[in-house]
Amino acid sequence: MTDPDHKVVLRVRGLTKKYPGVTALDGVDFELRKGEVHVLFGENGAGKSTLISIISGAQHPDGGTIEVNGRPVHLAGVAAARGLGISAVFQEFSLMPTMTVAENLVMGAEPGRFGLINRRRVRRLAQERLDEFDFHISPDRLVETLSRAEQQMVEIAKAFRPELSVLILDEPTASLTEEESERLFSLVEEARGRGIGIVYITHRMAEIRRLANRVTVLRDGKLITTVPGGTPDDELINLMTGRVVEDLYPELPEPGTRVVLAARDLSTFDGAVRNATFELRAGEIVGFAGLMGSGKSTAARACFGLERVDSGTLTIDGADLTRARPARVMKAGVVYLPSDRKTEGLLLNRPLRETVTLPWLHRGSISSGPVLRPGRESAVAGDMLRRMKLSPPDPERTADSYSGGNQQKGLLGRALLGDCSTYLLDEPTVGVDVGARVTIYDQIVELARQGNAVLVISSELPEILHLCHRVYVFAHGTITAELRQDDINEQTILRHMMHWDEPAKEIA
Amino acid sequence: MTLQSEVEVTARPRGSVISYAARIFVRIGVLPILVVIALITFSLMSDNFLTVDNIHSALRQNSYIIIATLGQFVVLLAGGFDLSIGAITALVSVSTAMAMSSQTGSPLSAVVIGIVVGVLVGMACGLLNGLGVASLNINPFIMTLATASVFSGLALMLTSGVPVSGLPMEFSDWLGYGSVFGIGISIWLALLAAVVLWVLLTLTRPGRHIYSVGSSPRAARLSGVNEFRTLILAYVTAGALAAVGAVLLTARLETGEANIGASLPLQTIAAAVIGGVSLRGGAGRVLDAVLGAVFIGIVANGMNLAQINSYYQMIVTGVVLALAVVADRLRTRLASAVYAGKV
Amino acid sequence: MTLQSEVEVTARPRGSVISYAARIFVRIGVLPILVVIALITFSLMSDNFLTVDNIHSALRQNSYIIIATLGQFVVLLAGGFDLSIGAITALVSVSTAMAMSSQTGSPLSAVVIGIVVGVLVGMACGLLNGLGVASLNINPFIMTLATASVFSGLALMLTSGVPVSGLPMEFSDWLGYGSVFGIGISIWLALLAAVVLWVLLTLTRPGRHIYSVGSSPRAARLSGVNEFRTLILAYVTAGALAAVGAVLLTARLETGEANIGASLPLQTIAAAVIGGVSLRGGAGRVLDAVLGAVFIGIVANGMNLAQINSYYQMIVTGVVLALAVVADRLRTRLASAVYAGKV
Amino acid sequence: ACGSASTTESGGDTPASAAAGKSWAPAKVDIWADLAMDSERSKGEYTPLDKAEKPWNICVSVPHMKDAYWLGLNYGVAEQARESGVNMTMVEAGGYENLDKQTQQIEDCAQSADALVIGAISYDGLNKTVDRLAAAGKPVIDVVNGMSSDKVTAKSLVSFNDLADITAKWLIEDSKGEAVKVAWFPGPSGAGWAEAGEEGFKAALKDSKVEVVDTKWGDTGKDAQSRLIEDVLAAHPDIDYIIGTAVTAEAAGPILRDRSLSDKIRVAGYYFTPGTYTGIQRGTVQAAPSDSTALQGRIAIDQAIRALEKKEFMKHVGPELVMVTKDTLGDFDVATTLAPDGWSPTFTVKAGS
Ligand SMILES: Nc1ncnc2c1ncn2[C@@H]1O[C@H](COP(=O)(O)OP(=O)(O)OP(=O)(O)O)[C@@H](O)[C@H]1O
Ligand SMILES: Nc1ncnc2c1ncn2[C@@H]1O[C@H](COP(=O)(O)OP(=O)(O)OP(=O)(O)O)[C@@H](O)[C@H]1O
Ligand SMILES: [Mg+2]
Ligand SMILES: [Mg+2]
Repeated sequence: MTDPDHKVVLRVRGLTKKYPGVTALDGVDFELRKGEVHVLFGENGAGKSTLISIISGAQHPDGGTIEVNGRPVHLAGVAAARGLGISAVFQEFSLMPTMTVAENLVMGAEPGRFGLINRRRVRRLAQERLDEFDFHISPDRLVETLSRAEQQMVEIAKAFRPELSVLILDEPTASLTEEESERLFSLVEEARGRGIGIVYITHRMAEIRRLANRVTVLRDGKLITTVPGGTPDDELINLMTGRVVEDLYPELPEPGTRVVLAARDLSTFDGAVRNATFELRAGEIVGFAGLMGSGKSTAARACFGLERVDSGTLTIDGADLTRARPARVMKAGVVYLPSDRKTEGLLLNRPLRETVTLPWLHRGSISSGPVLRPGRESAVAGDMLRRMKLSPPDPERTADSYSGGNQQKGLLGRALLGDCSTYLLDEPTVGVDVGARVTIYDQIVELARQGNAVLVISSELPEILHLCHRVYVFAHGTITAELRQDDINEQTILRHMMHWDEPAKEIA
Repeated sequence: MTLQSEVEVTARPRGSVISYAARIFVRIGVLPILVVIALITFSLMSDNFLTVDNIHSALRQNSYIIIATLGQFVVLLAGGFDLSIGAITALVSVSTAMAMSSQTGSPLSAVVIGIVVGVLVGMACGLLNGLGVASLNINPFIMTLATASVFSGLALMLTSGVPVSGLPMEFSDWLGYGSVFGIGISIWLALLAAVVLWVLLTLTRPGRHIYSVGSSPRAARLSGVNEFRTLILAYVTAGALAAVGAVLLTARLETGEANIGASLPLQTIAAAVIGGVSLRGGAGRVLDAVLGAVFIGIVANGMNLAQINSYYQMIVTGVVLALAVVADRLRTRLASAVYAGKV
Repeated sequence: MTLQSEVEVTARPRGSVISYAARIFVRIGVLPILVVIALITFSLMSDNFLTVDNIHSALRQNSYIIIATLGQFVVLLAGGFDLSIGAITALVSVSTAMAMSSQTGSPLSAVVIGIVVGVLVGMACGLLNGLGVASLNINPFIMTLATASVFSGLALMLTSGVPVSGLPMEFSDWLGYGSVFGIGISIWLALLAAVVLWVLLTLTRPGRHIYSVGSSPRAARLSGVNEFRTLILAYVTAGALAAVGAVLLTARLETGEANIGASLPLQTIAAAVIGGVSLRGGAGRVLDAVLGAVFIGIVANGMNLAQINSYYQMIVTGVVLALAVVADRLRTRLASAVYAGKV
Repeated sequence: ACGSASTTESGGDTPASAAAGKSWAPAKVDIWADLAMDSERSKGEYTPLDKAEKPWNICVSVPHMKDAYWLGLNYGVAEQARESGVNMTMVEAGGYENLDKQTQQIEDCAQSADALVIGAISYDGLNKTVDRLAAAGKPVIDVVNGMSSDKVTAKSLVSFNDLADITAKWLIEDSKGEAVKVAWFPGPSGAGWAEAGEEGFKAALKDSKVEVVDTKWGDTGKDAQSRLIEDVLAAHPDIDYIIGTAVTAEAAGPILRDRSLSDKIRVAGYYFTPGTYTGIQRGTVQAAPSDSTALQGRIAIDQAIRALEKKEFMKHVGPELVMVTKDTLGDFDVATTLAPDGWSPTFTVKAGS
């Protein structure tokens, strides 16, 4: 507070938080100035989310102090923090699934007098908020019908409240594509311009380059250092992991040619995918790119028997598996990694081991007949956890006690355990730190090298660009392009994503 | 983007009578249709069924159940359960009657005092439930099961199981059997309760908070909703509504009874669920809960009038309950077909 | 890493008797402690309580409740509810008795046939529940409430409300009152049921599937778990267990009764929840469910022996129920305190 | 008139005053030759022992204590225990659906009791329990509801069959042999006493001109009975009689008054409660037979003491049924049947207190 230009809005000292078996935060000091974007950087499980959940009043620390505008405060809950102008986008969303988008946007601060809600104003406010983000979604839709990315947008829109002094964003772009991210960045910059202090958590180096004024690095719950925003990537990664990371993306092997999975004119019942024709080949990595809601996930889910198929056919190794149940598709050697780990992946209240081994229980390595072999099971799960570098690598902890990125690593590791021949990976690296990504990309490429068919559905363009032999681009539920080799570049993909041949925006 | 509007475009050409019917069905839900089916079936089975008198009397009989269902509904919305709603009914009935019959003043004042005491007792019971759930964090199923045992015990202790009589005639004549514009007062009261509840739930901030806490307690908390206060509100409202129902029932029976309401907890939950209320909280409409209660009441009344053997009645009730839910599932399916433009 | 050991290091210096006790408490859970408290309290209140005879008879009385609780437990684990468990008990009791008393052959064959019929009926009831929940996708609360009504109706229809007597003496002498190594056969059976269930749930694939479906049905489906088959398994197991309990009860009563088991649904759920089973599915241990049932049984037995006024008994039961859950909350709190190194 | 608050209404005869002392003896009773209900019956009188030799422990088990009927029994057994100087404990199972609970309670109770008085939930369902008690040498007195076991030491009861029978006879007489229509509400289906009532009622009406147009089973909660009555009135607006449980008779009052049918439809219960008592006083109930519930309890306690002391006792007695109507109300001693005003249930009696 000596330097008026660097007025500190938020300062924490000696923050400590312990969970059973884990010290999530260990005496962390942190300060946030007015009008800066302060990035929190660290490996999965470093304690970033824990830190911001304490600052935003969602959790209580076991030790340490919090000051807002120089005054020590006790944050009894989110409402108290909000009263001080602190607002957060949480990594795990805070949306009410059975309520509309509009209601979610205003919840906790509904407009109206004497306890009565002015419903027209709620809708108008919500619409304004959505327009500000250029986000095309009806305020009357129920949140439970939104895709994860759409929910993320709603979550972001919700956090941008009018009277803000501290804005916290925990991996806000994890499920977003370039388009929406870009929009978010300009809003963040605008907010910074207005003197709002912003805590920003991300694993994407490009975003740090783009936004950060300062970067604070955490490791194992401890503060490592705070460095200026211009610090080179290598150095940041070195600070974070304690080692040097070379190339992020490995060399791709030669693609194979044998068709393993083929979809012809596939249309889903809800119309999210229409007349999609695509195929996956052994030894090849295929990418699905597309904007939010373009149907890229739905297409893969339809292959795995998770969506009602209206017309078209799906064959796997020549066998017709249109409308087969997931169990049947799995028997054919296909495995699917869902994009929404919370609702479709994890057995949250069970030990992570059970999530990991669930699809593979019938394997001889885990059971004999219907009888499980607990020792073997633990060993299999533990090996995987160590291979995927989960922290802590204890398969007996419940799944919900892992950090977001570690959960993702666990699920991905589970998919890789299967010895399958076809891998459908929907947003495989959401929330995974840079260091761990290298391992994951290596493993994906290794899968292809061994002759498996791999599908990578990703909102992250670099993944599509560097990891795929062939790319299908989705727009409005249809495939607008199939690109290979040299055609796979940013401009081409973006052009097909936007589907410039069609007046897309006008419908809204 | 905006697939929704796009869908409408594709869907419109298929318009036909069937698709029109399907849309209506999807819009209004399955209950009105079930109610109509029940009305037709039973009027075929018994001449006395579809008479103004009988329908009126069936509604009047069920008005206290409707009101109790509204109470259950609020708690279900908030993601809870109220298994004590029957015991609250008994305890309120007993305390209203005792308060009333101990008054020596004018009948009017006795009636007013009795009602006030009853509603206060109901709210106190609700408060206890709410405190257990919201501040001690006890699972609502267990908490209300526990308080149900306590409240029943209290009601029995207060009366030793002997009905409390000696209520002013006016109480029963007016609240139990009185009419305004030819319609029973208890029906008006049920209507009033439904309207007030609708206003609370859809137009006020605390009401929306009830939905949000039921939908996702965590998300509500992270949105700055005061979970504690909201849960207390829900349970106290339920207690108050149960109390109003209990007062009406007491007026009808002309005695305070510790021995009533045993079937209410499950019956009200069933009514609410048939009305499409989610047991997972956060979803449901007042009107549907009311219709659910009315439907169950009509089926019971109709079977009695059609002189169906009481063993069969049990079987039929079970089957109807299950079918009503299946019908609602069908509606959901149809709904997605309609939205997908397939109908 | 290995943060675990780090915690131990920070915690160890504070080691003391209290912290040691707290750790034990956290480890073994609240129920064993509650059971001990109950044992001590009641043995102070009545000389007859803490005798081998009484404890044995209390266990024997409650063995069918323990077995039914195990059934409820399986369904709860799978994310369901079984409100029909009492009606299944009644229907099985009636059909076992009818099958048995209609046999003219040797008592042994009559008994065997009766038991087989009873268990088959129980499984059929469970199958119906499972089909409704798994294939018609009816909410388990409503489905089993509906079938409860149906099964009760059937049981009454079969008997016209008159108990079925004329069972072979051997049936009752053996299953109802017989002993092996001085311990009642029904206790052995409860033990056997618990062990078999434990093996099923923790050591076999279908058992693991039950946990997974209860924890997250969508995640389970995505992992290739056959949700349909798993739910059917859970409900049929519950039906079979309820049937075993019903057979024991019938042997004890020496008649088939249509009028039993009404309090079982809520009682078994309460027992399971006290035992720490989650009503949201996917979490709970066999031993805890058994202890929950035993605890409730001991409290009832103790209050009877201590000659507590039955109205007070209702109140006490309610309070104990709530306290047991609160105690478990405390344990969770203490657990995090212990791990945070504060105790 | 037993509601704690009803004194304002019922005025005159408060039964409490008559309750004291041993004014009940000798009581007019029916005596059966043996335990069977259809054995030979004779009339007689019952006089209890003066004092027990020892403060025996007697346990009384009843289906529930949720209504005034069983409260009447409670009154009878408690008073008799006090007068005879024995210890009494009462347990209640909480309802007719809890047979299993009753067997548990009896077993718990039997550990300290010398003799048991059982108001059974089920006719057959307690036989095994009784066998075991008999084997342990503990006298078992069957009170009110009846059990089929031949091991019971003695019975103090009348049959609900008989109660329904004399109610039906009253009905035939009251209708003067004309063809009348009656709606009949026996009670909860499956409950032994209600099934017995059904049997007795239908049998007695067999050759009469009375037509039972509707039989409605249902729980004896007043709310449940009210609904049944209203539904029956909707289906059969032309009935002449409503006959059923005491609760039915109580519930009919306000409903008939509301529909101005009080003068057209006559009401009777087939057993007796404070509500029917007030109803008869007010004229909203025309008749209800008393089984002298309190006396049954008194006799049961006395039988238990006699059995324990190896004195002579009647194996099977029951108070003579009394049809109570407006005309006979004056002669009727309500203390034989109901607990007095303000009586609170007594779950334990200590000898000498
Ligand atoms: N509810 C919980 N129970 C137990 N442990 C927890 C819980 N929440 C977090 N942890 C632990 O605290 C540590 C820090 O987690 P946190 O979520 O803050 O990590 P993060 O830095 O946000 O990681 P990510 O990048 O993966 O989101 C992790 O080791 C995690 O396992
Ligand atoms: N239950 C539902 N009700 C209505 N619309 C739905 C539902 N589920 C999905 N959708 C819509 O279907 C469209 C396709 O979704 P999908 O998840 O396939 O898109 P995506 O390209 O993977 O986008 P994202 O980046 O959001 O994952 C989206 O617009 C989504 O909102
Ligand atoms: Mg995080
Ligand atoms: Mg997607």
